[in-house]
Amino acid sequence: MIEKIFQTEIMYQQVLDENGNIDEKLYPHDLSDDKLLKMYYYMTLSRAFDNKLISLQRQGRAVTYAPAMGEEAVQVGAASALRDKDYFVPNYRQHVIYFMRGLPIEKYMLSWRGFEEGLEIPPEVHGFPVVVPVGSQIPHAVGVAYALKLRNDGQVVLTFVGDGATSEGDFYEGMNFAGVLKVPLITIIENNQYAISTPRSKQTAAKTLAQKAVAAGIRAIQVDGNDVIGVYKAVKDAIDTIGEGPMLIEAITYRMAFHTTSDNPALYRTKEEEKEWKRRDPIDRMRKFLEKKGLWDSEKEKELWEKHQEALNKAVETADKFVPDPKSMFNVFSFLPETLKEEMEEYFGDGNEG
Amino acid sequence: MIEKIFQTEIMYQQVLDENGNIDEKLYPHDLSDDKLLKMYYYMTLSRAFDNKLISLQRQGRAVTYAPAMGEEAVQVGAASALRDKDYFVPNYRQHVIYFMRGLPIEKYMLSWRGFEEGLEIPPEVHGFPVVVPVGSQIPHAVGVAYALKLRNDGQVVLTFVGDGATSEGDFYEGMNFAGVLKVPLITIIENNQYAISTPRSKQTAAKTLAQKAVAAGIRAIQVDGNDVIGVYKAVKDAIDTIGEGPMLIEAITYRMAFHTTSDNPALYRTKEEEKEWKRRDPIDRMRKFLEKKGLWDSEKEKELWEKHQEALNKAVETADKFVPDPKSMFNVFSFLPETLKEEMEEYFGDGNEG
Amino acid sequence: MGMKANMVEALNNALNIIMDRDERAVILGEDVGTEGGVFRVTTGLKQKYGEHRVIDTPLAESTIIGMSIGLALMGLHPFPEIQFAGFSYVSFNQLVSHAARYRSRSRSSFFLPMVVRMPSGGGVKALEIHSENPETYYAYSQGLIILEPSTPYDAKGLLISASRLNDPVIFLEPLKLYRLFREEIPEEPYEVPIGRANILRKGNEVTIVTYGPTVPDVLKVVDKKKVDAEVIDLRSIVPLDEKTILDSVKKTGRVMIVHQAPLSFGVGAEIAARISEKAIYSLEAPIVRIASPSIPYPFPGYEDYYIPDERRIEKGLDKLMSA
Amino acid sequence: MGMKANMVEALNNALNIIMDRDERAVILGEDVGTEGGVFRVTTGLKQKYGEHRVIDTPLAESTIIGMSIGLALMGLHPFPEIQFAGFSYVSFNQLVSHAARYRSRSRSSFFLPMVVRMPSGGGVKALEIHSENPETYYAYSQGLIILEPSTPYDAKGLLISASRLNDPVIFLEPLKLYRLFREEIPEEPYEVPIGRANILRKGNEVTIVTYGPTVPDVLKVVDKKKVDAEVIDLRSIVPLDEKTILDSVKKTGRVMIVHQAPLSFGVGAEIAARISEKAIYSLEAPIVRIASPSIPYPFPGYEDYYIPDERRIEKGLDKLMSA
Ligand SMILES: Cc1ncc(C[n+]2csc(CCOP(=O)(O)OP(=O)(O)O)c2C)c(N)n1
Ligand SMILES: Cc1ncc(C[n+]2csc(CCOP(=O)(O)OP(=O)(O)O)c2C)c(N)n1
Ligand SMILES: [Mg+2]
Ligand SMILES: [Mg+2]
Repeated sequence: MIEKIFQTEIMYQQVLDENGNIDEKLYPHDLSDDKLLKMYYYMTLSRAFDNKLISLQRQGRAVTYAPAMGEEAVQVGAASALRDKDYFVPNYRQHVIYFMRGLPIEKYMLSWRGFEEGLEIPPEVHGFPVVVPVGSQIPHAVGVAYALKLRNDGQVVLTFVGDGATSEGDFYEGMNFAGVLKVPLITIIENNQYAISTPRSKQTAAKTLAQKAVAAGIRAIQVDGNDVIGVYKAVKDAIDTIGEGPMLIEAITYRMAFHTTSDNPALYRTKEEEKEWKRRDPIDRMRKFLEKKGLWDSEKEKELWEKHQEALNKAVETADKFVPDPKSMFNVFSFLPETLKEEMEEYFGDGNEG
Repeated sequence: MIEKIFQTEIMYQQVLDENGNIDEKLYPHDLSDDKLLKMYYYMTLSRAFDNKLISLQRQGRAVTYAPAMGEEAVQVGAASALRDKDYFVPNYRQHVIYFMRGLPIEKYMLSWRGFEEGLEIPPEVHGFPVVVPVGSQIPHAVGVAYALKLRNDGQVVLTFVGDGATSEGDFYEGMNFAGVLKVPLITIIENNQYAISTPRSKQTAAKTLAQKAVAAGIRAIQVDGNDVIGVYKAVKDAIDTIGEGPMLIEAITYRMAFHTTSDNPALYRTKEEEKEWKRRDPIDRMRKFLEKKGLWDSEKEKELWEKHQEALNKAVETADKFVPDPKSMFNVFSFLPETLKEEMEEYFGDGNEG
Repeated sequence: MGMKANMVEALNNALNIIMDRDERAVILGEDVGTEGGVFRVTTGLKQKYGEHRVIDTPLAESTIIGMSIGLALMGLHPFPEIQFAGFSYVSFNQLVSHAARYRSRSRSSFFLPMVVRMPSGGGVKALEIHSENPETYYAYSQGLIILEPSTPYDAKGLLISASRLNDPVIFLEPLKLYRLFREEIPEEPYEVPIGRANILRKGNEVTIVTYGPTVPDVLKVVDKKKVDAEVIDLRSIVPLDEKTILDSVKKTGRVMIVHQAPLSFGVGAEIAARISEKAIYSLEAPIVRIASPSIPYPFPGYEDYYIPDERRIEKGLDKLMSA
Repeated sequence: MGMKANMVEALNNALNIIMDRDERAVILGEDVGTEGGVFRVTTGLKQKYGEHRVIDTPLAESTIIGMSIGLALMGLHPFPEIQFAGFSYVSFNQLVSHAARYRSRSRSSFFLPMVVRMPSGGGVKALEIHSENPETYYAYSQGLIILEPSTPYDAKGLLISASRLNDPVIFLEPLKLYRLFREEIPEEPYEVPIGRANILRKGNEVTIVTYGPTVPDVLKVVDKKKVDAEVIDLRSIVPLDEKTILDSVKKTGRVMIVHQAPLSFGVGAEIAARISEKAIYSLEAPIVRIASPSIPYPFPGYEDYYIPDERRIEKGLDKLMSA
């Protein structure tokens, strides 16, 4: 006897195409003009922040930095669907979401200047610190989502993971826990085609990354990640139906810049490929749409970038004033153990800087 | 735009049904009577070995032991499809495969009496030691398979993993590596419905465990794991088509005894459930088939068990003679570092046993 | 009110008190619910507090710890159980890269009240990887509290104290002592201070520092030999009660450190180092460490040759006293 | 024939020699192929030896190590690269439960020739978890060889020696020294002995034991202060060259241990313990350990406050010499 006992499929969705035209049937009509403009605002702020941080890093005024260039639609689209009551668990590349949820730029910026103080995130942001070991944030997100499930207030968690990080055990384990515990977790695979130099094709033989959800028995969809409206819709739909269980969303996008300021993409990818994706820049696409809708023009565009510049310059100015407090490093426990106190006193009592 | 970009399905296969009848269309006609009898021999040997070890453990003459009772069809069926040139990477429950591949019972038995010497496995066995941390053998199996791929001699690796262990990161990671490196690896999920007390339903929301292969983009099938012929066929088919890539086989079976001699199943499952599965005992089923085929009778049955008893008693006798050599514990590196030598000399020079 | 309890019962009692008192407390792990854990420490808790608060998880330690971190970030107080200390290695990254540094990473904006319980050490002839002594791994991680009781009384009191901390705690439960003996303990809640060693015997001739599974063996030797020894049971490995150790060494001039963990890079190394930095002028003899040899924990058949037993402790003491 | 090389170039040269000489050698890891590794240690090797022997793996350290174990079991000689030591925590179970004990588990029927390379330690203002000093974790594991060179010369020689062993080796490459300086090294193969410390300066007044990233700082201080110090560069953390240390301490009577790893439970603890057991009567002053504080490695902005610099080494030395 041989019989089929399981079957599944993965859908691909795009709402806003490369020319700025929308698919009317899929368009989420709850999107006000205001909200659209806000999306564009944050997408461009993200780009401006990247440029600022890259330039600071080049001047030795910031540490190694991981830009989000090209991935603004994934991040802004997804976070735009969140309500204040929801939570987000990032990796290290979703800078703009902190800003969207109220963490001041000058504060967050400190973390990329090398100071933990940049990750003093106020509770109302409903967001957590940057996570460096790839994939390891997913189990945290499961725990956060479980806590929300206990609260039973319809809240969700949005988390992000790279295409490369989907190869780590923690990713699979976390998806599996999410499925069996049925927690309100929405996971976005920010598939920017590379894990440093390693292309998506060397990461897995799976045709899509979305299908990794099948292993966990959870829902999944693949979306055009350069389509901010489509990403918004996918996350919004997931929130609206979260009672059905967690959702995995693969967003197809491209890391337009280097992996970090330490990386040299010329070693592993072609200029042609980069150009091809430049053509699909998510910001251009959204601007075209807004222009067609009569919501945008070159005047506004110019003003917007000036406004971003100004905000960023002010943030840098404030951040420049930050004075590190080496004693704060010893803030490891809820109390200061005797032996650690002694180490600290010896260290600072000896006339060390601090 | 919304379109289907991926679809897949999982098939379930059974060749020998609960009444000992076969599905002619699926029956692998390369199976000689001899081979069938050998399968039955090893299935019963496995059962006899379990009984012996459990009794030794109860007498304090063996350590905690994990019986294979009820899972003989999975193990014997799969290993029967292997050629001498192939390799196997077990977890801790596939005792009989060592015997099938030439490791003497009295030798292997030592490992369950608490001595590493039981895992001195001669190279020609093409098998590796028992692995305790669940799932952690899968990456090893990937490495072994990669080495075979480099040899390019058509060899395969057969590995085993429990239903519970499929929740561990190493399992997913290993499947994913196997897929993208396209190594000749056949993985059997020995789904015996429990991970100690935890039922399959609490392990994952996935409808089948076979579908975990979808995350890695590799082939998969689910089989009746109490059907030794079906398991044989699935592995044989996988070997014959290994050029198409690795294969994941979920074998549905039941752990008829306790998890280990330390476990008490009464805490977490019903007698009714146990009885229901007793009815599907893989050994009974195979015996019925052999009887129908005219290859077996009660006389032969009696002789066989006597033979097993004799072999096991002899093995115990030999194993009883084993004298532990505590100095061998210091066999940690290819050489004996000075400081370790000193530790050892101090230890034994002091008149310690050894 | 008192009750006679072995360590498993004492821990179970403590967990009942904690779960009763604080509804933020959540227990999770492999087989902790329906079965009550493979050692039965969580027996009855799922039945009493429900499957939302006593969670039978899938078999994946990294996510058991990682999920606990997420729970703690949300103000819950998770008590994950790792089935055997050796399986915590699978969750090492979550413990070391996250649990140990979430507070410092965020300058205390976030902190992790969580107690990771795990049976630790050998002595019961368990299978490979089931008898690990992981203390140095977690102590070296800087940012984890490491506790290990040696009696039912301490087990209960330390666990309750741990449940009051806003810090990640590695709570090592010596496998060997789970059911070794019963003693009278109060039924009511009580605390055993964290970071404070327990002087089990007062003495003037020699200091013996130990913790966890070797405590009863040390006491037996000391009592048998009638040596005037000060026996210190660490109870907390981090924070280390350096003062109690140094004060004793300054008084006795001789020190032996005993643990089941292997010699090299064991907890004894750090203790010896601190003495050699801060009390060296008091020492009248070389420091003696009695520990398992610097080799992997062997299979159970060789266990008796591996872990320090009364004989080895006695010989160490003789050597120290005659130096 | 000689060549001027920094440590990265010396390692690359060694890998070329190893890959040339032994076709069982295989390199695997994240970005090691096309890109040549994020630090370029494997530059050119994929192009030269092919993608079957220089494998760009998926991003999963546990399976990079686990797969290497499988390769080694089959007679190959894997050289896995972990991109930064901190990410080896994800592979901890494979290293500790398997790599460290496959030989003892099988009484040498199976053994694992493998060299796990990883950049280690900080000093270059890297992001969080990118500056870990993991040596105690692996040293405590009992069964792993732990090497850490401090010069391009030693890096090449130790790596070639490691490639001759039938044992699992953790090869720590101090990130800070990768490109700090160039020196003349032979182009030909040569070996640096494993388990043998290197006496960098002969001296009679004080012994300074160090390894890896702090070696240049120690030398600078010693040379500047013109103290008659014996400077010992461990090179091997396991096996430890105890004899060289003890001989020196017996001669000088004073010892300072310097490492970048945190103080508590660092390698210095084991060294101090061994001295306090075996050379205590030679000591004329308390042992001094100079190390990072017992806290997690901070973000790069605080790094300079954390790692021991020349000033702290100098102060430690002053304290030791005046005791
Ligand atoms: C566990 C772990 N291993 C290695 C690294 C080093 N590393 C940082 S980012 C990165 C690539 C991640 O790729 P991907 O997941 O696709 O995310 P992306 O950076 O492209 O957004 C690597 C290997 C890490 N941070 N964590
Ligand atoms: C990493 C790890 N965690 C926990 C354990 C303890 N343990 C041993 S077997 C087992 C259950 C395994 O269940 P499953 O994978 O279904 O295999 P089975 O024992 O049923 O054959 C557990 C939890 C272990 N051996 N390894
Ligand atoms: Mg990527
Ligand atoms: Mg099972």
